[in-house]
Amino acid sequence: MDSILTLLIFFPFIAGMFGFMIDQKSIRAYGISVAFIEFALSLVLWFGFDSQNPGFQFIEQFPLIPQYGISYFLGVDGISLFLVILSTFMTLIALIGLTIEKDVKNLIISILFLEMTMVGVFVSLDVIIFYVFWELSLVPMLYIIGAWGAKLRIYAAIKFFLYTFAGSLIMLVGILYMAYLYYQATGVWSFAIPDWQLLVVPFHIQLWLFAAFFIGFAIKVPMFPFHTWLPYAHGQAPTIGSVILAAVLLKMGTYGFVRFSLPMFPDASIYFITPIAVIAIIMVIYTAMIAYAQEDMKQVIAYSSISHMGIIIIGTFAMNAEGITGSIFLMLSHGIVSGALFMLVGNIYDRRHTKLMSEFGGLAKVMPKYATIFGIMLMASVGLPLTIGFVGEFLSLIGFYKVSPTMTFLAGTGIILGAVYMLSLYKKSFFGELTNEKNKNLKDLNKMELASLIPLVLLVAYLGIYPKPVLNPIDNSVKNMIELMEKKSITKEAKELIKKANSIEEAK
Amino acid sequence: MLEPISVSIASLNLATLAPMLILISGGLIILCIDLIAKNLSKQLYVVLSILFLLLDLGAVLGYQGAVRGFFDVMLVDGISILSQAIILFASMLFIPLALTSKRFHEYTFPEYFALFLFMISGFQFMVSSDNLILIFIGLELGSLALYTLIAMHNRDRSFEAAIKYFTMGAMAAGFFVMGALILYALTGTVEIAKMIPVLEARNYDPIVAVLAAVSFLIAALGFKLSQVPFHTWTPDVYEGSSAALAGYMSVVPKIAGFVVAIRIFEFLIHANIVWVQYVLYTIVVITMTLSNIMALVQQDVKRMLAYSSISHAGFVMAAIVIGTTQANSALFLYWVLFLFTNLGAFAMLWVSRHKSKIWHDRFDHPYTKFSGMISIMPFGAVVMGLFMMSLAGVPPFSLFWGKLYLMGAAVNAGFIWLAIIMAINSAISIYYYLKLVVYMFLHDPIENEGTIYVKNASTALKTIIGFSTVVTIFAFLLINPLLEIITAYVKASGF
Amino acid sequence: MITLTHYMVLSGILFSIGMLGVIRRKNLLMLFFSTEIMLNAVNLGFVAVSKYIGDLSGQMFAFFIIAVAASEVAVGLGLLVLWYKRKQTIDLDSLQSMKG
Amino acid sequence: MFEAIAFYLFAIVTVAMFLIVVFSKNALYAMSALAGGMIFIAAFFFMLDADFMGVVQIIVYGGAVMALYAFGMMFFDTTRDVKENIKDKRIIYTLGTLSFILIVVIMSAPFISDHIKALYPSLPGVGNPQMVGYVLFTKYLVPFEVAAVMLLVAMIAGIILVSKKMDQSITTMPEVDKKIEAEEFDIKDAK
Amino acid sequence: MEKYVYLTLFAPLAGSLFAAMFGMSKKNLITGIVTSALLFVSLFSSLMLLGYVDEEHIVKVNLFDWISAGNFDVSFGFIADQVSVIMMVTVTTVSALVHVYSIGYMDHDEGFNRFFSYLSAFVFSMLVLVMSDNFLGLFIGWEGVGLCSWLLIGFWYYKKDLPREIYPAISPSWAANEAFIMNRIADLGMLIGLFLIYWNVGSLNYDVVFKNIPNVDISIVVLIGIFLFIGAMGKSAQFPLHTWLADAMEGPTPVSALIHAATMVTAGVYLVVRANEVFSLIPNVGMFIASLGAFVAVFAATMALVNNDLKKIIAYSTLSQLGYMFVAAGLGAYWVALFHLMTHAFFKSLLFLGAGNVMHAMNDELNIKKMGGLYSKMKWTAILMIIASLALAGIYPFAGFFSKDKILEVAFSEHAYILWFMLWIGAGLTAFYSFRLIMLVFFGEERYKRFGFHPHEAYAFMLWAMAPLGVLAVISGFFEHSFKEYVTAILPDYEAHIEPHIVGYVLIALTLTMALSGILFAVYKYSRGGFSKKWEETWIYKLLFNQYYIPQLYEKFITKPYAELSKIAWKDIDLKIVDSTVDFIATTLYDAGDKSRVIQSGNLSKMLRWMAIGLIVLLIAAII
Repeated sequence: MDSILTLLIFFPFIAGMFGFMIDQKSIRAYGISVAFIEFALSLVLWFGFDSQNPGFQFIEQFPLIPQYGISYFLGVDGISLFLVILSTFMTLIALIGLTIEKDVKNLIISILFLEMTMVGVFVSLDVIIFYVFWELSLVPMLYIIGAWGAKLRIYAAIKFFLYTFAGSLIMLVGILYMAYLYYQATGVWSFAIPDWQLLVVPFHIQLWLFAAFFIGFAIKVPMFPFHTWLPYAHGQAPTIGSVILAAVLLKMGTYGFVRFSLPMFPDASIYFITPIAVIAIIMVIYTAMIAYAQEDMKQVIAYSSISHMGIIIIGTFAMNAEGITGSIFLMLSHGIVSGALFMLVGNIYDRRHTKLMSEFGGLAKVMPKYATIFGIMLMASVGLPLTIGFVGEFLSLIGFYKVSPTMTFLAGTGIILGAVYMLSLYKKSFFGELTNEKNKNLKDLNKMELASLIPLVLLVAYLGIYPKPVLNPIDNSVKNMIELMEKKSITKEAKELIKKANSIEEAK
Repeated sequence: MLEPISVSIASLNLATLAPMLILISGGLIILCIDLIAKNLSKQLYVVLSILFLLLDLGAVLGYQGAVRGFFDVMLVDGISILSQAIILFASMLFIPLALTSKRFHEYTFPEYFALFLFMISGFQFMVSSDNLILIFIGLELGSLALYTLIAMHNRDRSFEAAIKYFTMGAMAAGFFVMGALILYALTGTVEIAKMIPVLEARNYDPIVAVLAAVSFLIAALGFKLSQVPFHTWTPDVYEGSSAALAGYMSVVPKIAGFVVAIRIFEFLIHANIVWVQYVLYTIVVITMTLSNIMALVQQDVKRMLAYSSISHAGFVMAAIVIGTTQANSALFLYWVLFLFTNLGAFAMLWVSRHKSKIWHDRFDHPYTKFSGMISIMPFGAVVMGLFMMSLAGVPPFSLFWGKLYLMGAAVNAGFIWLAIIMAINSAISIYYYLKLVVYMFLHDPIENEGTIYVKNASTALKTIIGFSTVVTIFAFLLINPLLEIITAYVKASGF
Repeated sequence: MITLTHYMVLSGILFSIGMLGVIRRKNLLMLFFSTEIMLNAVNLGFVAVSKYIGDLSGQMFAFFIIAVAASEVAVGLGLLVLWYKRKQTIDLDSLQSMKG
Repeated sequence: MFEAIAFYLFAIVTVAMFLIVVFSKNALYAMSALAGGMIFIAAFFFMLDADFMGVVQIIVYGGAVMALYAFGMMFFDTTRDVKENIKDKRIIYTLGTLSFILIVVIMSAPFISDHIKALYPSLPGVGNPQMVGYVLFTKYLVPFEVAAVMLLVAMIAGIILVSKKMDQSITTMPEVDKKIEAEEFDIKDAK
Repeated sequence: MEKYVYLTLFAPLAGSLFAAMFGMSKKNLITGIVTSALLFVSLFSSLMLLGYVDEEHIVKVNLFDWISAGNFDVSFGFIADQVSVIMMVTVTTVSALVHVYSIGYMDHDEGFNRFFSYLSAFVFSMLVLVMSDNFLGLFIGWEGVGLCSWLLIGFWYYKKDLPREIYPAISPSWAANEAFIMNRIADLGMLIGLFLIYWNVGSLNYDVVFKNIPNVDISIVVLIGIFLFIGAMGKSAQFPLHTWLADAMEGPTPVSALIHAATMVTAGVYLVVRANEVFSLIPNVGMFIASLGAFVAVFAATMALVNNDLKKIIAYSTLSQLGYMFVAAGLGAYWVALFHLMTHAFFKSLLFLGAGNVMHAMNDELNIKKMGGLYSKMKWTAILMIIASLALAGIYPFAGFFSKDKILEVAFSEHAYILWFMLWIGAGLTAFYSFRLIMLVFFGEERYKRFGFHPHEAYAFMLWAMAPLGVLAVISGFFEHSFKEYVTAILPDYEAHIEPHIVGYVLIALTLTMALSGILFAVYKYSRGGFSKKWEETWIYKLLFNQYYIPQLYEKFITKPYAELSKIAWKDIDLKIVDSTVDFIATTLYDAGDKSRVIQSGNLSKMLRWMAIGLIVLLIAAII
């Protein structure tokens, strides 16, 4: 058990290496088995996790470059635990739903590599190790988008890579400076996140560092106006690429905010609440509008992802347990829901080789199961209560309401606009008369597709109704983090805001 | 009247000369063998060269004791040992690249190997002295041999490359000696260490002359280190010479140049002559950026790598601007890592080299050549991709650690903006590395014959590439021991 | 009274003449002449400094510069001959096959 | 007084010679002027009590180097006027003038100061060649040897570059490849 | 008693899931029967609860924790107190009957199973809405009914968008989306209300909230009231969010009966009643609610006057009646509102079911101008509809009389004479359009023959399913007193004080007269062939017929601009500005690379020149 995190990270990698020995025919079964074992491992992690303990667990640490304070340092807390499980789960699901035939071996091996990097990002407690996985995750994704994508795939892949890479390099400078500050303060080199979280950084430096980290994370999230790579990436990527991109890779950015920006630079985070909230609101409204204007189903969902990420950002910067817990939960739910939606679009694309809504209409008639599942996911996406989407969205908004009612209201329009574009998508594709001849003989979902989607449906319902087992550990860790933030914040405004954000106004 | 000369052998510290002597005698032995028996196989010479290099390396690494030797002309301090080790390592990796499966003109000359050994000894002299005379001679020895080696590839383009390199080298030599002259006029000595007290005593007055001397030296060394605007030879020369030699050139002469640059500029920077820092800062920034954006538009991989190596040189030059111990350590760390990756990348090109140009009427290695390599030759594509990623600084491959440490050094010394510019440049640079990756992985193959990429391969070449690959991947294990050694040496030599 | 400055200025003048030649000449052979001028100018400077401060290092430097110049001539002419054999010209503008 | 006259005279002549080198259209003139200029520089050396250097300058430069150039010139057949297509004259002369002014300004800086002390002073009563020999074979023995190697390298380089072997590239000669392949084949057969 | 709570709540859910299992297979009668049976179970249990619940016996159950994060903690808690029991009974009664009715109505529909699944799911959601013991639970139900309403309005999703008289194009799926989105707009308001409550009270449980709300700053309470009411406006289709209700008539008629008449649309009223502790603190907001209600009461009634669509007329009438309820609730007479809610549920669903019968008979034709004289063919339907219309018009002794009259009294006693007057006018209009409909459908010339219809009476069991509603429409008014006693246990007691007594009687008389004259006018006019064609040319007719042009306005000023703006945002801003900026940076770099190739001209002379330039620049820098 002690080395379970290492196992979690490197099992898919090693399995991927062995994958080269397996022939094209059986590689899919192999991939699914590996992903399943990995998922089982992550469940073992969950069962071994003490949800009452808000700190890091399953810690593994040994020095890698002691000269410079870099060590191999892993651990999970409530915040990262479920993101790890999400990664392994979505990989498994995506592999089950995989329908690509061309060069499938390379694809599956890339996916397994990607899984390594995703898990790695979430369990690293050393910033450099984090950064390594963070960057490394781009490579398999580049390959996946570029090799199996649509017409503009190369442009999309390069754009994705360059954009995120550029952002994270700026972040690297921030990381190095933070390490230097730590060294100055303590005389010891360290890149360990828990160490850094204890360091009190002077306010004006916080601002700069926050900005440096912000660029890295904002591009990954992606926040307006750094979001334009995403529609291309999603639009061109194969289904499995979109699923993993939306479900997990985007979460790295928001995870970064929670893991780095908030606890390390509490004052700066608070100082920047307003601009960031404004950006988030723009993300919510603006991309929701763009989503409405789309002609391609996948693009709708791609833009909707950005819109939802806006809510996550809002929740993260609520500075209270409600908002942050909510935003982390929303990361999970968005992962599942958008992943499912992308898979659904993939299913129809496999049948018709087009994603244009104008090509469809009345699909509910010929593909009732498909329409049902799509409908469920749609409702989860617009945040209907008792689906997974509601819990996080509600908590995020309620959390941020304490910070700014007006901005919460504006961000809340997302629930309206979300309904607008999603319903119009649904209407255009599933409702109406079945006019297109090509659609008249479409087959409904087959067993493999159902096998990949039904678990998601069940999760959507289960976690929507009973989110407690997930919320609880998250909440514990978040509360712990907020306490830390309050303790180490230096400006008066920040201290007050954290205090205020976390207290119910006493009824007079 | 003159005293009779009486010097004790012990005081000469002959050991300081031993490494170079080994190589010079090695070169002579090769020449002699050729005189005795003609038409011996190149394998013999390759192996002999490796043996001499090994001996040399042993001598270098085994060196202990007094730092100076031979009337204080020789200076074997930490950075000298480090750089010699890098030079020798690179040479040992390079020379087996002669063992191609195809026949190339230059390797039919035993003199090629002799010249090669002489050249290395030249670079070794260059780094193990602080006497401008010896530095100059070492530099010229190395350069003259190098010009010849380039020309021996025996193609029109290699002649053109050699002539260009030579001509500019001659001008740079003029600059170097002019700089030396001014320094000599100012201080009355040609030894860097002895200049310092004189200059300090004069309070660096007349500053114009000091700065002018530095300008000449920057121009001369900038030529060697291919800093903008003295870099113009680099792409042409790399293009004209064989891929193997180009890879070698991107590593070895530059590390020698860096050592000289450290010796010359560092004391000025430490003496708070901010002008030097500013000027170098500017040059570094321009070099990184300009070469990066020019690399973007290249059509040929080798030429792209040439620009990339200019950019890397600019990157490393930043270490000299920063001037802290950490920065200087980072310089060597970076260069060690760069050595393996870059040589690996050039070796990959070398492996895929055809005798005639079948892809493009000018280039041997246009991007299109690598289209769809992943489906034809997956392993090769992965390895090449790995080198590209490493050069771009994608973690955890080798150069990332170099960049990390160097940028860390910049940040720690307060050069935040420099670090940011370095970061942005890394971001720009990823594009052209990625371009090759994109061609290899994402484009459809033009031909289906896998062997086209390994036309020139042999076990030796594959071994070298394999070795580079392993080092590139597992660099993170190497960093700490390397850093310990490098920092110790750099500290010991007072930089 | 002729001072060091006189010699240095002369050396400088000669050096800049050499440099002008280098950037002006298109004939490679004559370009090489110009590099010789640069080196000679420096030689003059070294010897002058050596005289005025009474130190021999300068003369030594000049001596080695001459050696270097001689070697360079050998290599340079070798390259030039090679080029001439191929192209029947030693005009610098013939060296333009690589650019960009 | 004499010194001054000699200096200015030689200076003017040298500059004139070198200007001819730079501007002459005829390679022969240029070379002759170069040789002349070098001789005058040797004259400066003598004036500066560097007898050894003066001799070396005349022998090596005026003799060896010029001879090499002369041979080269015969090879290239440059007795005719050289046609040079000089574009951007304005840039060139601007650069030339600028560098001239700059270098002269810099060179007129006061170099000499009290802080300089000669490390290898020329002792009174010892002749310059003697002194040079003394320094050369103690302090500068290593550079001297390296210079020897360098000359060796230059020699090898010169020999190789102009040798017949360079006239054709073995790299691009298929017949050589075939021959080698055939030989290898024979060896295999023999086995 | 808890088991009854569970039974009431989960029996419909079980039915829904059961039907869902057959959702994609062919029509199976068993789904209809099972779901109906389960609803009767639910009805039975709620009746048990009705008998059980009194001041001492309020049933509370707590299922399990739902969301807890930070200080926020909400669980699935359900409460059966007087108010919710009344609602439960109303809901289960109507829905049980509608279920039975639907077995007949949906007889030939291929989505039979699916329909019952949705319908039962709706009942479940509605029950969650009324039974929850906290605001978030209410919100679950709130959204749940919205979802089911979406599913049911869009039940015939495969119909394509058809140009209708008024809209550019409309279809069930369009209407469904409109309903959902309109409701979402209101839901946002509601959410904000919840946030306000949470951050000022610290909980969303009714107990805690109502206990602490008097301590909260009054300005905050005003905000809470406003935002909660915004939520209510959406669900109850109050102006300006009313357009969806008429369009929702695209759904199957039983759905209209259940959702868009009896239950869901009254949720807004229920919310105001439920949160009476909040609203009674802020009479100003109450006044606003009442005014809006009165406005809608008349506004909707006027639109009903001229409409020719059978169902839309009833829909507008529903709207109008909701307005009445809000008047009562806004003026603090919560029990009156609830009472009208209940009686309205009975007669309005009856009216709709009757309309359903007519539609069946007329092959889904809705235009009442194409009907007439159906009485002879469908006597029972006609009788039931007339009963319902009388109740709607508020004629003694039908249910509507008691509840509606009470509302007018309330308005008068609160000295809101303008409101009273509006409501009084509204009563007349109601009576008129109700009987206009009756006259045009059942009496007069048999115009349907011209259009080739062959009307027939509905299945007997459908009529039997309607019968209890008919009975209730007649008699439920007489329970006024016991009803009042029952609910005022927890709702504030309200007694209209109109002094002297005689004025009260005069008012009743006035109202009755108004209603009767409306009826009589309608009967008189339409027995003689109705209004002349000229009337249809007048601007007022056009205004009313076009629903005050509000849908067009929405289309023109909201929907279209939004679509345009979205296109602009995408094509012009995102692609041309944001994305292009990124690409511009990239291409600039690339072009810079291309331009700087000049440096690398390959000409040795130029290369040397560059070196010289470099040196000169350095030297200049040195001198400076």
